[in-house]
Amino acid sequence: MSDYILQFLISGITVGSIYALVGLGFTIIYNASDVVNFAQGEFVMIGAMSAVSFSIAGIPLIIAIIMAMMVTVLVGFALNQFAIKPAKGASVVTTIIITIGASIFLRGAALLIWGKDFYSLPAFSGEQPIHIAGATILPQNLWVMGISVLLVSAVLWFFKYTLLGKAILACSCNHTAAQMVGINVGKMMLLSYGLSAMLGALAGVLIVPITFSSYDAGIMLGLKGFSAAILGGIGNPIGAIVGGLLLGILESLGAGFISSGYKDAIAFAIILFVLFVRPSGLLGHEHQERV
Amino acid sequence: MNLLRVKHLEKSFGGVSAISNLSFDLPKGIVFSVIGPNGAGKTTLFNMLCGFYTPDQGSIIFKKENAEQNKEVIYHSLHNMATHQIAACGISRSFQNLQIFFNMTALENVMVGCHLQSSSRFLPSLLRLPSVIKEEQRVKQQALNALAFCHLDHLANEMADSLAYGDLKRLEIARALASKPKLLMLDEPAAGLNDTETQQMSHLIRKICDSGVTVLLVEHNMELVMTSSDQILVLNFGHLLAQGTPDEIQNNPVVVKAYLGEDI
Amino acid sequence: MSSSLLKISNLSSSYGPVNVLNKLSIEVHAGELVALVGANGAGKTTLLRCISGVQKITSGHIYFSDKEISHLSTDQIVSCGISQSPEGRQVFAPLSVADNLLLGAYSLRKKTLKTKEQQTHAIENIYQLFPILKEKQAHSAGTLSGGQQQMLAIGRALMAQPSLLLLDEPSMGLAPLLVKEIFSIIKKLNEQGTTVLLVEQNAKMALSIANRAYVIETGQVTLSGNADELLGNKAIQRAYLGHSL
Amino acid sequence: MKRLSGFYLLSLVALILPQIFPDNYYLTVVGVFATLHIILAVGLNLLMGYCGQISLGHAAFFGLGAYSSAILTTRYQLDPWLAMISGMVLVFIIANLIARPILKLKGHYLAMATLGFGIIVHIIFVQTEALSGGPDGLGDIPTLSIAGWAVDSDIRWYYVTTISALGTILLSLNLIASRSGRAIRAVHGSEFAAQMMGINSNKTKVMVFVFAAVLASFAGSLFAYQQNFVSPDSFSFFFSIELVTMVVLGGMASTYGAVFGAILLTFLPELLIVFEDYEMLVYGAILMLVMIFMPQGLFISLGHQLTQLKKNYWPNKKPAGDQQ
Amino acid sequence: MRSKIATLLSITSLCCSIMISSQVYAGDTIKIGSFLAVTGGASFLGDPELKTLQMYIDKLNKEGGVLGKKIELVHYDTGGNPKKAVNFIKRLVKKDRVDVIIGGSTSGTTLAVAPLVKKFKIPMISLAGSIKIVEPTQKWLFKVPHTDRMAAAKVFADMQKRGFTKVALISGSGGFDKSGRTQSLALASKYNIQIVADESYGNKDTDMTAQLTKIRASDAQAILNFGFGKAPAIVTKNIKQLGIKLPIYQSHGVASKKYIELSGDAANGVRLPAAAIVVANELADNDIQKKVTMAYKTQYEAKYDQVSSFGAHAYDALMITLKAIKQAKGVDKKALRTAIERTQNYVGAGGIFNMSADDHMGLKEDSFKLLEIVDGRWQIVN
Repeated sequence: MSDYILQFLISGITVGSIYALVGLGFTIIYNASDVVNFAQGEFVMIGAMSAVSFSIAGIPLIIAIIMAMMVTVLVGFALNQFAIKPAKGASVVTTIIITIGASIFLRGAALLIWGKDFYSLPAFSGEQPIHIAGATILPQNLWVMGISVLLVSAVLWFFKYTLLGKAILACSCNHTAAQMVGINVGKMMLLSYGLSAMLGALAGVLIVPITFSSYDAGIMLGLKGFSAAILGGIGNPIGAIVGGLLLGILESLGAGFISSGYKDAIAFAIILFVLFVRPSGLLGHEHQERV
Repeated sequence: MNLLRVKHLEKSFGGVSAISNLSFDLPKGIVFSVIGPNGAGKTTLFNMLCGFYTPDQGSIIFKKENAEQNKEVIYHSLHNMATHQIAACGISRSFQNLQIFFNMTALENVMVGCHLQSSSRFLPSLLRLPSVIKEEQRVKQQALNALAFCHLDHLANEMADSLAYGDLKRLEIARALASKPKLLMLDEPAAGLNDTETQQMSHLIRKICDSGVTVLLVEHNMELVMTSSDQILVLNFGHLLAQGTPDEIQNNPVVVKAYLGEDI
Repeated sequence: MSSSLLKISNLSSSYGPVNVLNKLSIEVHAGELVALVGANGAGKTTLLRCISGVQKITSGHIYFSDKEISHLSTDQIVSCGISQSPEGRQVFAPLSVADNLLLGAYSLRKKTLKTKEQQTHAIENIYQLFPILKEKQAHSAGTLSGGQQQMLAIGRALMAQPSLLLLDEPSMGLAPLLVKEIFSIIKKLNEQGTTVLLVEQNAKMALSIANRAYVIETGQVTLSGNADELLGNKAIQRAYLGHSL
Repeated sequence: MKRLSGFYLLSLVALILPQIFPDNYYLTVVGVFATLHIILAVGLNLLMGYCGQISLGHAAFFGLGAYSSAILTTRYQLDPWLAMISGMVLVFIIANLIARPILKLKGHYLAMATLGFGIIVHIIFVQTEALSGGPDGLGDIPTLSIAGWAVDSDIRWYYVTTISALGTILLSLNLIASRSGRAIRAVHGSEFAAQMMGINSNKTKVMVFVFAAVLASFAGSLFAYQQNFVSPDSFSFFFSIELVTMVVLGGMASTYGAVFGAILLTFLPELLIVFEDYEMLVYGAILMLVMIFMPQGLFISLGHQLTQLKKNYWPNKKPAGDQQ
Repeated sequence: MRSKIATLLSITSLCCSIMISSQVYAGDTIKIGSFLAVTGGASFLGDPELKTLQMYIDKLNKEGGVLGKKIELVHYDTGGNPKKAVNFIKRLVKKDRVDVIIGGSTSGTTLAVAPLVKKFKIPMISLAGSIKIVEPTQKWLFKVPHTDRMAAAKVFADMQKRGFTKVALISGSGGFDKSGRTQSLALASKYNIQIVADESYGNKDTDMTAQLTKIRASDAQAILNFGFGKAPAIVTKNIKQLGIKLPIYQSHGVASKKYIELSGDAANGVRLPAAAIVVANELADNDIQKKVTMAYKTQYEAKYDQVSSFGAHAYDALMITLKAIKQAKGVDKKALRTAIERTQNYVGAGGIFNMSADDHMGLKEDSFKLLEIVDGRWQIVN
């Protein structure tokens, strides 16, 4: 029984790490611009697909990954510049439709570029499973978890210890005051989109050896990442990570112990329940309205 | 004859006290102003009176029945009632930051104010039964009257978002009046108005009071407060600083100090 | 006229449908402490927001050191040497006190506050002015009391080493004792050479430390002169408490 | 009656068109979908456009209606009309149960909760194979008949769904111009001010939510009878998004806007077929461009432009006329 | 305000009427309609199917067409969505007035349009797998691919031969997967096999170890996975990751090179039933299907990438249709339908077809080959 649970946890944490990374991407953009970017999953897909393409073209893996990140960051910049910025001040629903439009557009573009096939990268360091206390894990899973931890730490470090990170945070908590200390808010927005896209791209590169990728792989990941961000409390980076891991573990335990067919339903039912009890997510702050 | 009674009211936000041990009586049929420097707790008091905030301590008692039935005076505690229930008791208000329904015409805004004065329900409305049509006409007339009372009848069919600021201020009052309140709370009705508009507002407040509605006023424009009020209550740091007629308040050294500060 | 550090002529601005400033003109000379007094809603805060470039102006001009800054963006204006402690403090609540101060010097990150040492030194200077902030440097700004937040907001504005400091209602919501402390610090800053434009509701207090003052009512200057002269002026009381009956 | 002049015109056009173009594919096949979408979009618009509460799970109620009809008629041989009403009652109950906790949420949290609800319902459709037929769907659903008149041809379906859609539009127009409708809009305009006017905002939101859900269930039943077949794919999260897009693209808080959006988004894919592989690209670009440049929605923005044009046109004309 | 709305509405209706184009009646071409899942989750079916149809129709037209008439292909992409399929059938019949229909790619889209096919009385050959399409037989509906029941039978027969009695089943949530699962559950006892675990996953899931952990804990002797797309590859990899040493069986849903490519080493030893086309090269020279499969393979691969069994279904459907047209000497729908029903001894890429009034598929179980993946290549198991 205990090795059951360990195995479920391993699988839950692997999947959850990805959700957390995507959720973190949502959070960064939300903080910078109050926009929930439904094209976040497309960043993951573009990152994965371009890494595969570069790799197939014979570019060494590590350089291919860096190039894929750069491509995705450019897409992030473009999204901010051409879709979000011109629509400044639009209502929540309108921005939701805009980002959904953007995600369909990007998916359409990916379809033209890469076709409908599935693509994969070789695992970074072989496929020989590692045994831990009756459970097994693939080296790539360790890569996913390890790099996720690294990335999350790097993002948290960036926000906590660099002036630039602090400046972005300052923008997210008070636009006016941030302007008044001389921060160029528009530039910070652009940076946030780039950062978020980069995170997505890395997530994509990490998982493509395990889960493969195709032009429409972003939908599900975007959806789960959004759920993670909301579950944790949107706007809180730690919340997104907690939400992502929790969602991954819930799915895996649900599949393991209750019913694999209903596992997504179980996960969403729990999210609903959490929201009913805590309307601003697990770690979110309740906003006091002013009249 | 008191309309509203506030007893030992307390409210704090995150450990910072906004209102502390506040008690006062609000007599019926007058214009009663609450003044005080910024952050004195005026808006917090308003928000508790209309149920947006729940007090930490104390009670707010509102006399529900008409004075004619004063054989037996029934007070209604507002404590812990939902805002719409409080509204149903006969309290209405305007807002410091405009809370106009910008997605409607001026007339429709005021017709919303008639919500409590009408009773058509969901299903009959869908089918627009004759009873609904009849009531619609009555409500429309009532709303037009309220608009006329506030000199807005010529703008009845304009969309609210195309109205001038001064008109919107009066539109809020017309909307509040349409619900036929016994107590009307006005939160900074003259803020952002020019001199002439402020004058008109002053007249309007008097007219409302003369029509039998008790007015509770929060206002920064002292000119307006001093000329329109019957009684003034001064708050400072959530405490009651003074209470009296405009004359008394203006010459109260404590009040003067609270407003102008003191020399170092 | 060339001696004026800040010159505002015929400035108008509106907030949504409301005209808040109406062809207002004021002037601040280098080294002065000028107070803007007036009742709530007179347009004082809007004026400061216009100077900082946060608020759009509808007409008029703002000159700083003889250079027109009306069309610059806020970060450019800050780089010119104007910094503001905004109304209601507006500290970055989740960030620590030290980070708030550090961000205050954001405009100097590529100039005089490039290195860690320079930054620490600048922050130490602020701590000398407000020792309580040093004690609380690791706390997040949101947990500070109102007075401490006010000091932090002023300190943050000072970090930009401005040639003109804009202070918006530094006494708002503070207990009398604290108000005195804050004002004495403002006085000290001015004596050390910082030009200050102070917006205050607490007229007596403001006038007692200012060199000159403008009384603002409904978006226009209704009275101006030396602070001492205005202090005894009945008109001020009238602006605040209405006409005597 | 002036209030309904647009409605009468619309009805006239809708009912005359098939006389001119009988048995036309776009009218009687795509048109039927458009009218079903109108019912859904008009209902959703009451909730989203007028009441300001987003729902990314509306397809669930559409599906519940469709499956109720499908299951009750095929597995339990219930009369189609009875099955339709049973579906609406079921949806009424479910919507009432979930509306209270869900509508306490705001903004993106509300979006998440409705989305989650939609996905859960969709999974149930897929998984309860014994009842729903699973992903393969459920076929051989009987068609409706109205007093012996079987609705068994495209043109007949066109009339049935068109009249249903017109009815829905009429209900929506009536509601909006009534006490309840004003309460709904007031909650959107300013929830607190609405409460201050004595409106129970929670109850109002629940009412609209339930009404929109029951309308969706009604449309779902029609859909099941018209297709004679249901499968979970038609009620996925993508369809919920499509419905939201109809409302927003057409123009929020306008019944005609929702109608316009529904028609447009039903025909758009038919027209974009010519783009083949580029279809998705073009569709996404259209969505983005419309929302960026006409955040009010096409119908309302175009309306403004028309009035502007008219304003520019008339002033020149009138003085000229006077001179003559 | 109101008149503005009125203006807008009239413009809308005007647009509608402009769109309503006049319809062309063409007497000198044969119109074949098709609706395939060229995009979406099932695009790996629809894409080669469409390519095959286009390629052969082009070729035929160059060679002079059929009965002296050119063939015109009218195709719509369903994206695998049944609602769209219903629409497209109506469009094909009413607007395009096609003579015969080939499609759809998935069972869901096929079953959705079945009532309409009956109503419109138009012959249609489906390219989808579910047994429900031809059982019970519907007058106008045919199909060419092997059924999921045949696949399950082929797999179980092999299991029985190897002496397995306890089998773990894992399947996806799509129509193909679910239908395969149902058939497997129904057939197992016939082969003395007990299903000891019955797990499922979402087709877009990225990890199935939780389900497989449960299977590992069961006393199964073999694992059968019914699914298509990328998920079976993930299942295969996950099985290896968990160190499960049980023999793996897949369905014909993964009979493509892509599966081997995605699964890598983990695919070695996996067995699955598949059409002869997949192993055309390996077929014995005297195999009756050798010629036709090699011809199709060469044709297809000259123009596109790797051949798959799905494109081959389209090939079979097209050839059966053309034969029937020739036999019926035209495109009279009734005659055409009867001709299709009388297809006998047609040697296709998928097997040898012998249709009849109560068999609208015409394939026997032996038309499936059992394959094993050895060193990343297909090998026929005898």
